[in-house]
Amino acid sequence: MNIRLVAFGIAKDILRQREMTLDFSGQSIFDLRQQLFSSYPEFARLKTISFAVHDSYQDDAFLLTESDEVVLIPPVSGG
Amino acid sequence: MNIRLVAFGIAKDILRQREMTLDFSGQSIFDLRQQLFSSYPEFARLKTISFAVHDSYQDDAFLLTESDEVVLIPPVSGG
Amino acid sequence: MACKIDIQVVEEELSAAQCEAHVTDDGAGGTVVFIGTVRNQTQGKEVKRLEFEAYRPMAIKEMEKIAHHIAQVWDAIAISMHHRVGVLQIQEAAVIIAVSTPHRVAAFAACQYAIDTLKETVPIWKKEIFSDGEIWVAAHP
Amino acid sequence: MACKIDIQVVEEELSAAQCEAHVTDDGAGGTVVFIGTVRNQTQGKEVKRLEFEAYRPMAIKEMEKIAHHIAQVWDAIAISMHHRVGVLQIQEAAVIIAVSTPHRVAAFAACQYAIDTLKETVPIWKKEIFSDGEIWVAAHP
Repeated sequence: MNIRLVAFGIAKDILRQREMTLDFSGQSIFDLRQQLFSSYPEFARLKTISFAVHDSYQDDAFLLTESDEVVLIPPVSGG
Repeated sequence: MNIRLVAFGIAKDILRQREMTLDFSGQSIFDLRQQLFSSYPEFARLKTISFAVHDSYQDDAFLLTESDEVVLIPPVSGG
Repeated sequence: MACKIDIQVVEEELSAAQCEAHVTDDGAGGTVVFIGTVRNQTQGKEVKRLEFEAYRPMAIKEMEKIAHHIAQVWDAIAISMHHRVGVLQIQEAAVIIAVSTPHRVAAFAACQYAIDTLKETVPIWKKEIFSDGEIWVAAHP
Repeated sequence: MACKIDIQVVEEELSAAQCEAHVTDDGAGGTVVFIGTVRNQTQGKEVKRLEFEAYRPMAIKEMEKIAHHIAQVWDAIAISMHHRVGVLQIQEAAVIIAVSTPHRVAAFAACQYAIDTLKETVPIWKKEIFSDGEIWVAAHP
């Protein structure tokens, strides 16, 4: 299925773009994490990488559906 | 000996004046405390009463000398 | 009593006076304000300027969570949280948080909780720009 | 590094902006400001206005002691402590304390120490005026 990715901070630098459509072969956030780590090994070097759907943090068990928009949230550093 | 008293807050209300000369029959701050409590019983009803000489708090053992200026400091409540 | 909440994520220069005005209240005994400014150096290395970016809708949502928690736990009268995004020069304020409460001890605790939690949960990212490169703060272990 | 200290006991309206401007510094990462305002009631009883009086030379000396302690213990960059005296209306600020430090945790601790200690040691007295009388705060047990 296709999902939309939106990336901020260093995640945007790693993807080299703010938004992209990903041909996603898995089901959960866990699967997405694996796919991203495999396609973009730099993600594995980050302290953490979190994911948000519908403006809320979601854990690895969260199941994605076609055309979901997933926001990539590297370690925050506001303030 | 004569000493000068300067009073603030409720201490001024008790003495009914900001400054006065006291005919002091003792030697220490302790003696002054006793004399004031005896002449102005309202002082005994305060939570505390402290004394300052030369802009510093002094304890009961402090010895006064002629023409010292003693500041009466009832419980502070700034801020 | 309802807590007055004012959350902003803006590009413009922040104003402590504006945050303080929001939290002023007849019943307030203490107001604590935190102002986070851009330092001129990180571990001895000179910082030229900073860039902040936010995932705005979620940043506001997470800041609102913090405000509601404060309202409940510390009985706050009013809370103002402003975060700036875009390019910031040294000494400029990146974040201002003001909290007013009936008694002062609660205002200190609430304001400290707000900035500590903001730094952990709110999707905002800071990039430090040096003369010889730039770095996304806290991204790597 | 020398800490910039600004102590004032004045009759005029206080300005948080003035205190904040004093503590602004290139090396500051966090500034915490405490604003103590006049509440509209004490234990449910309506307060009309307040009057503060200070034993000025000693008040300044005791405030300086607090500032020096903060400079030493928390490595503060700058401290501003302003206390107002005279007649104050509800909502007006009686005291403003601003502290800037390289890292924020110290600024919270230092500012809280400053207001806690000021309330214990600085010879300033507050009289609350009600519609049916007045009282020197904290005078009696």
